[in-house]
Amino acid sequence: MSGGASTQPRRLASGGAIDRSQPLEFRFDGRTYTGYAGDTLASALVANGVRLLGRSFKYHRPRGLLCAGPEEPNALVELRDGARREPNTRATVVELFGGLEAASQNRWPSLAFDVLAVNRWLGPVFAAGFYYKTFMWPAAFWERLYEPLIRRAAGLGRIATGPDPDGYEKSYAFCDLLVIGAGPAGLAAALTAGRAGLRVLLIDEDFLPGGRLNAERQLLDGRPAREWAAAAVAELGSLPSVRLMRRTTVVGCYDHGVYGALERVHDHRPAPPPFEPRQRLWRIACRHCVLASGAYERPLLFGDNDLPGVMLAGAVRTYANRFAALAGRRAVVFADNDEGAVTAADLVAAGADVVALVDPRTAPGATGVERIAGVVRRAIGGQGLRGVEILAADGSVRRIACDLLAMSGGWSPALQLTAHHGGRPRWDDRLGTFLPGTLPAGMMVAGAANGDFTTEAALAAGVRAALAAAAALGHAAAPVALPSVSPESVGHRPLWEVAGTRGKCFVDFQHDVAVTDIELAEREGYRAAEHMKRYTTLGMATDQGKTASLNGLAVLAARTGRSIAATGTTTFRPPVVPVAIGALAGTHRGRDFRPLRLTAAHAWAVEQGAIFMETGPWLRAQYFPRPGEPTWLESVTREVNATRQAVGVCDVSTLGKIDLQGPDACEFLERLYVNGWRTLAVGRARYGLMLREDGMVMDDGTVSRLGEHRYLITTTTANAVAVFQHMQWCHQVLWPGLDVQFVSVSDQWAQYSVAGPRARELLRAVVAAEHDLSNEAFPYMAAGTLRLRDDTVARLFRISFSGEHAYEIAVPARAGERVVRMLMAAGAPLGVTPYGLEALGAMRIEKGHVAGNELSGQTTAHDLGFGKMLSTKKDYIGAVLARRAALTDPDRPRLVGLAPVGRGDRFGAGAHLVRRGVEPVAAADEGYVTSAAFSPTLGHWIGLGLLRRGPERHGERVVAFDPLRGRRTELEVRDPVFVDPAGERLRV
Amino acid sequence: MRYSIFSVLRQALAGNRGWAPAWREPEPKRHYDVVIVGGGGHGLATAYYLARVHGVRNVAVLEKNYVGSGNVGRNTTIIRSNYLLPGNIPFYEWSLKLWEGLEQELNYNAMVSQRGVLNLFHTEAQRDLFVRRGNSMRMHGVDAELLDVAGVRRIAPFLDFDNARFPIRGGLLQARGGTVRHDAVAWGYARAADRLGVDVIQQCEVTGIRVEAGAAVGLETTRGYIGAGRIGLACAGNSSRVAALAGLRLPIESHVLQAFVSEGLKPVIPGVITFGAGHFYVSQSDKGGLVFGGDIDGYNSYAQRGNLPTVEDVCEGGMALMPFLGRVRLLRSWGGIMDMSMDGSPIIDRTPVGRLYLNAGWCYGGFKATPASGWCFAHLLARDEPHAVARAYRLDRFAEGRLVDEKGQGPFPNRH
Amino acid sequence: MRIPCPHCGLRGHEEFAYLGDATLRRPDPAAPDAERAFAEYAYRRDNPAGRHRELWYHAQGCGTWLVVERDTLTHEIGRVTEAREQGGS
Amino acid sequence: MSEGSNSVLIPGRTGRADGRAGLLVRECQGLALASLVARRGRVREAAEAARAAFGVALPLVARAAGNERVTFVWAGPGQWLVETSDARGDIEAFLAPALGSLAAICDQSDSRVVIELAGTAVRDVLAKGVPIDLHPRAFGVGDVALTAAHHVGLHLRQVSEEPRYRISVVRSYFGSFRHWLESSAAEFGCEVLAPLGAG
Ligand SMILES: Cc1cc2nc3c(=O)[nH]c(=O)nc-3n(C[C@H](O)[C@H](O)[C@H](O)COP(=O)(O)OP(=O)(O)OC[C@H]3O[C@@H](n4cnc5c(N)ncnc54)[C@H](O)[C@@H]3O)c2cc1C
Ligand SMILES: NC(=O)c1ccc[n+]([C@@H]2O[C@H](COP(=O)([O-])OP(=O)(O)OC[C@H]3O[C@@H](n4cnc5c(N)ncnc54)[C@H](O)[C@@H]3O)[C@@H](O)[C@H]2O)c1
Ligand SMILES: Cc1cc2nc3c(=O)[nH]c(=O)nc-3n(C[C@H](O)[C@H](O)[C@H](O)COP(=O)(O)O)c2cc1C
Ligand SMILES: [Zn+2]
Repeated sequence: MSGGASTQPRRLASGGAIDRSQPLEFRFDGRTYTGYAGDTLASALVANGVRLLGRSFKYHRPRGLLCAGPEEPNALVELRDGARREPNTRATVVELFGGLEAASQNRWPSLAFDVLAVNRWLGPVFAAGFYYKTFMWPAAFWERLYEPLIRRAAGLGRIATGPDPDGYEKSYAFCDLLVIGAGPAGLAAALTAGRAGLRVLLIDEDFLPGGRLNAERQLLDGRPAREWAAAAVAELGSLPSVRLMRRTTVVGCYDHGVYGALERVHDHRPAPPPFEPRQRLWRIACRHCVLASGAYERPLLFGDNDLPGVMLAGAVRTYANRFAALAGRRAVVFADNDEGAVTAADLVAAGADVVALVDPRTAPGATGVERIAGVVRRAIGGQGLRGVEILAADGSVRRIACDLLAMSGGWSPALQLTAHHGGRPRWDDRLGTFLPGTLPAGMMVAGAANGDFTTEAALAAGVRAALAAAAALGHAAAPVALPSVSPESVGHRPLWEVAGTRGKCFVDFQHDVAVTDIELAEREGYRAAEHMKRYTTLGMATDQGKTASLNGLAVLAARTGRSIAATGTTTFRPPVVPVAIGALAGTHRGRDFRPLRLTAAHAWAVEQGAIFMETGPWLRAQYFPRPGEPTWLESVTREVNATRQAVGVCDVSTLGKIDLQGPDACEFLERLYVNGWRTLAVGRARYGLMLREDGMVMDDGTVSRLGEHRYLITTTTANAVAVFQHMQWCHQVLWPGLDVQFVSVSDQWAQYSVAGPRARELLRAVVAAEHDLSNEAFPYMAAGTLRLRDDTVARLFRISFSGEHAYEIAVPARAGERVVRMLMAAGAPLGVTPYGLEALGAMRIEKGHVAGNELSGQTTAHDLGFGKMLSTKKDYIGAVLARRAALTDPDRPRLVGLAPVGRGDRFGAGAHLVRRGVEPVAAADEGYVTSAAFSPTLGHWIGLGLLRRGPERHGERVVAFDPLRGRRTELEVRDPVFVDPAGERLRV
Repeated sequence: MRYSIFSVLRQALAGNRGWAPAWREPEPKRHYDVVIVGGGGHGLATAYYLARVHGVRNVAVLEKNYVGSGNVGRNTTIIRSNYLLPGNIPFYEWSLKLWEGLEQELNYNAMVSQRGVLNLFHTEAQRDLFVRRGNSMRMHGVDAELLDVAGVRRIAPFLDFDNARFPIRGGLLQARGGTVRHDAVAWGYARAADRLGVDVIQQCEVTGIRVEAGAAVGLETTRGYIGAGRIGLACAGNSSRVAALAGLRLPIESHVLQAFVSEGLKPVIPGVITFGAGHFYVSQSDKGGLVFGGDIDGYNSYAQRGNLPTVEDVCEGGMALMPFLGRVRLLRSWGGIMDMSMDGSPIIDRTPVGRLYLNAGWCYGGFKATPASGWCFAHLLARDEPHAVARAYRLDRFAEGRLVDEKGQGPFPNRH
Repeated sequence: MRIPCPHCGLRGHEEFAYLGDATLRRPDPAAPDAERAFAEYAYRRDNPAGRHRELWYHAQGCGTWLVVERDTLTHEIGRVTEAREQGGS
Repeated sequence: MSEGSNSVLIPGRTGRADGRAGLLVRECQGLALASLVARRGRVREAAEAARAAFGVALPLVARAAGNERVTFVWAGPGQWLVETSDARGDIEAFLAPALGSLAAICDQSDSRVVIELAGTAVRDVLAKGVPIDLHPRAFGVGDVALTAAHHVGLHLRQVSEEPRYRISVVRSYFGSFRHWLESSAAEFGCEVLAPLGAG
């Protein structure tokens, strides 16, 4: 039943926060191992005695575990497989589950034998920035040879092969106090605030809250620290206003108390259960925040300090105490601080043979292991540590065989979140590290993250911070009674570098940045901390230099002669740990990327076999193919012909519609539009044109006067939202004195264009009998309210985009589908046809109406032939700037109609216009085709275009030059109105 | 020392001890013929071309922070000349030509990598616009290709063709577009300019512009007063602040744009791809990180950092376009402050203050412009007349209405 | 960012649309130098590094145009008022 | 959205099938809606006029106020969405006598879909898209918010303590909103109940 010592040779017989009753099988590089629930992948590998876990980025050096937490630079694996493959996953944060599959990466053919390991012998060539100095000759070789080679060698893991099968989602959370980190400081803060009734959100990235309390053999109130943590967690669970989130990392601190956090909801399972996401992104808005994120331990810098088997002391303790896994049997401890003794004692307690405790400080204490005043000068081994070379203070050199070196260079607060607003960490000489500097508003820092390196101080700081937050929120709160803590000793004198090392001395393990690289950067003038980072890439790997940055800065400072304080840190940026892009996208992917707007009659259009197209958020029917129509052209031709010869129905519900009321409504229109409104009578509609203040055309549409002080404005589909916002701006910002009220009614009304010579007949059949639709009673540009035969209230507008005798009929949206069916049924004897956007587009081009392609934001009213509409009797938005000479220059490209000289020729929008017989180069460019369509009415292609001095050139022939489509077509320039220029059809 | 494979090998054998600083750290002189404010790509390139092309060597570049600390060191490295308007194409094409010979010219490998820029379109209206643009490019002698869906699939089979909210209908490809290693551009120009005698002065912030009788004569700086025959401002993102020192008010707002890089990955993405229906574009660096970005955050800011909704918006675009990105992790995000000009196009011109010249308003597109911007600004500073390919970038175009508005968005900087 | 809408309370800035400088006043179209004044109005900006009065529209909320005092260096927000209280152009 | 019925939600269970559904959804049918926008400077008069005519004053902050006849839901400064099942087919005419001179009235009965949400997981479901703090300390019965979820604008209010929320969503976006709602509720189970007020 149990995995047993034979399969987990390095598992301790007892202890640890693992569940020995739940053995879990997993695979690494194809081999099967066993671990326990409560393990991480890393701890399970430690327990199984696996030391070699990966290869470094540049030199492909063998690497093992350095850490036990998220700061791990070495042990990156590809987790899972196929579409679920996650490259660059830190083994230290993967919670073990049965069936887990992991593989090492960036090696070929195998982890143990990696061909590119030859790079290590080329080390001096591959020094920092070498690629900036070479690969330049011959020039053509860069893209063909050098770069592909570099790209092949670079990169770490391999991306997944197919769309991510798992789901992600996002959620919002709100609280009075956000506590980040559930170590002693965070737990104390949460208890204090929670008991006071504050809404507390306590977040920890680990699956087991407690922070270092889980990793140390400390006693709190005489009990193992882990038990105190468990009790605190249990109490927090009972407080109604407290919420504890595990497996969640706060990754970014944004403005005004907004924090981003990533919850790994089901990463500890092979796959998420049905209906549940793999991960969830939390967007947290809090009033105060206590950052209690702890600290990262620093490696020491000596030769070949990257060998598998060289580990951080704190990690060694974590593996031993929390996971009951022994990282080595014969250990040397090397530390410049008092944690060395703690580590040695823990290792002894775990049954390891601790052969030496090396400490450059001269004050040896009694720990039962040999203490050497001195330094480890070099680690020795091939694919793993076999021994160390020690330089004692007395100058003697010793080699000691060992399979584990536990090192500690002191601790650096995990202060990233304090710096996301640009606050610079400040150097603390006493602690020999950077501490949080100017904090984001509302944030406090407690515990090791603030340099409180003892549990006692961390607990007290947590309480203090929570009390301060409560006070700021006006809540009464009492300090919680804190446990007594067994003696702690945190003496430290930073060593920074071991002098006289041999072998490569790594600072940034993952990016293979060694002390020599920093020296080179300094030598070449890349002396600013940021230059050094960029030139050497120190701190730019997936771990973002959590263990490397300060060591690098110390080395740089030593070489430049500046202090570390003056050298300063590089900039901290979100996220604190890398975050899956899927989580940041949440459910916004695939068809759910953005919401969809559907018109009321969508289901009807689907039934009619419509082909739909995206127009902004809408789906609109493009055309309605019928059997026997091989391409869209046949369908569209049929739709146009049927409309022009009988009657067609088109869903135009997507137009923006704005109900405008109030005593000053007319005045408001006067100021919004270029043309005048004072003469518009009740029951009439008029075309209107709006400019932006810079004089360019913004939008067009119709305005119908429904009552004395009531108008209905329509906008183009594309600009509906923008025009409404513009009107709000005009009203609230420019002219708050106007007594006008307007609301969007775009969704209230479904609207259908009924167009064609038989349109009136069709309407007659659906409109209640009492309404007179004769030309006299309801002429062109009339607008009115009426009832349909089934009593539906409707609005009827006699307006036309197609150029036909046409109406737009608007009915309440819920009646839309019913009414369109009614129209189709009533129109059947008349030959009614539904038509889509394509036919609509063809007809509007035939009629010379401008639309989206012409309203490009780059055109003026003059350009589009609307010059005469510009009122000179009033002020309106855009009036003044539209008058600028450059905007009214007759030499500008202006609207024309275009027809191919060879009637069978085709041309398309986007073709440029040049004179006949001239070379089609930029200097000859005179404009372009804005829109083109096959005209079923004329039987050939037609288009609209903007042509320099166009209106003066009717009758001239030009060439539409379209090299992208490989076309060159001779066109005749003409009036833009192809069909019914006199507008007779409109008025019958 | 000249950089080459031989010097690299020679130095490797000598323990890399013989390398010299890439540029000097001179003390500022009392007076220069030309002082450039801003040690970004444009400022350094300007100094270099002043020295190299115009023989003006008594030049200083003043940088308030370290060289390359501005946008040149934080952009998404895309170069291209696929513009729409005749005011833009010749300029950006000239830039691309200069990129194509840059490494040999500077003796610095900036990794100019022409792996193509593909702009996807999703509607017919977008296609029409791209066709108009591509044809315009071709008429300027610039390469452009219209791809149908199959053509896009050939280049980027991993895009979402089958389940997209906004299906891909094709793309405009500029094969000569690509990426360049951002930092190397700043460093390469700094080193090359330095070798021609230009003083690159870091940690030197300009705090005042001394104007006498309507003309600028020198600069107050954190390292003392520096006299100048002519002054060129090239302080992207901060142009308004620096120009205000001479009493100028510019047609510019400062906005933040974020960029993102993923963890290092084995190569997957061939060139640059932009999503036409969301705010997302991406390329993969030689180091393996996916470098991507999207829209600006959209409000005035000098804070060099962005906010979470934009991060989400960009990643949503990424996932919509490339659903295999789900498990790729975002490693780092950062922001840069850009001069968003009122028509989305730059300014290279004289100013109303004598002997004070302006290079500004690059929005999110000035990296690709670096060589040509330096070339044209140097020309203007040396000859006091605009260079032919930068003719459209005049300061008075706004008042006159000769705007260079590629997107037709009007004077709303956050919409460009 | 979270913007305190006087009507809706603290809301994420993504609910708002931004329109920049709130101190601009639409010039008199009848003034003799109207074209120059309008060009200034449309195109030139103080663009300060520090305190900025700016217009935000609560598009996804109450539909109010707000004048927000915000520091462009720190993003710190001060007073928020309704634009209509400024009394117009 | 089948012909003949205007039901936009089809009763039944989606998502997780075991146990009680965490989210209960029902459409509110038979309501007439109108937007009411006070004329310039007439907000208080309009509020009083509403009290005189309907027995409920117009709420001047983000709240809803109503009785059996009519509910006024704040919809921005000087604006309300009026909900009633008493309008006899013409809500503009229903409101005009009391308010016509003080406010612009505009029928919106078809512009939105109104639904009610309840169930043990309702807050967790809404938190996945609604950026509003719905904790009882922050948002209670009668409180109103105008906001957006998943890029779809919505008008939300709490109608009872359990809690129950009423949400109106622009009709053309409702399909997307429903899809978002159902997938957000899937982990808890989502039960669409028979519409309220149908008939
Ligand atoms: C996130 C992001 C992505 C981008 N992506 C692209 C892209 O893909 N392609 C593209 O073409 N463009 C891109 N850009 C735009 C491009 O980076 C910039 O337009 C361009 O770099 C600006 O020119 P520069 O290099 O001279 O600017 P900078 O590098 O910003 O140089 C200006 C310098 O002036 C200095 N300065 C400012 N004030 C003073 C003072 N008072 N005294 C002294 N010095 C001062 C600054 O410190 C700075 O170093 C992007 C920009 C950003 C922010
Ligand atoms: N002897 C020393 O020099 C020394 C140095 C440092 C720490 N310590 C010990 O460490 C402890 C410090 O207590 P503490 O509470 O400050 O820290 P801690 O390390 O005990 O706890 C920090 C917790 O924060 C979590 N965390 C970190 N970043 C996070 C993020 N972004 N999002 C979510 N969770 C995050 C971690 O998972 C961890 O559980 C004490 O027990 C102290 O003795 C000792
Ligand atoms: C093209 C490009 C690629 C980058 N790649 C990385 C990277 O691999 N790792 C990393 O940590 N940062 C990377 N960065 C980001 C920089 O570390 C840094 O954030 C950016 O230059 C902005 O500077 P700042 O964060 O110091 O303000 C990259 C930046 C750019 C422009
Ligand atoms: Zn609001």
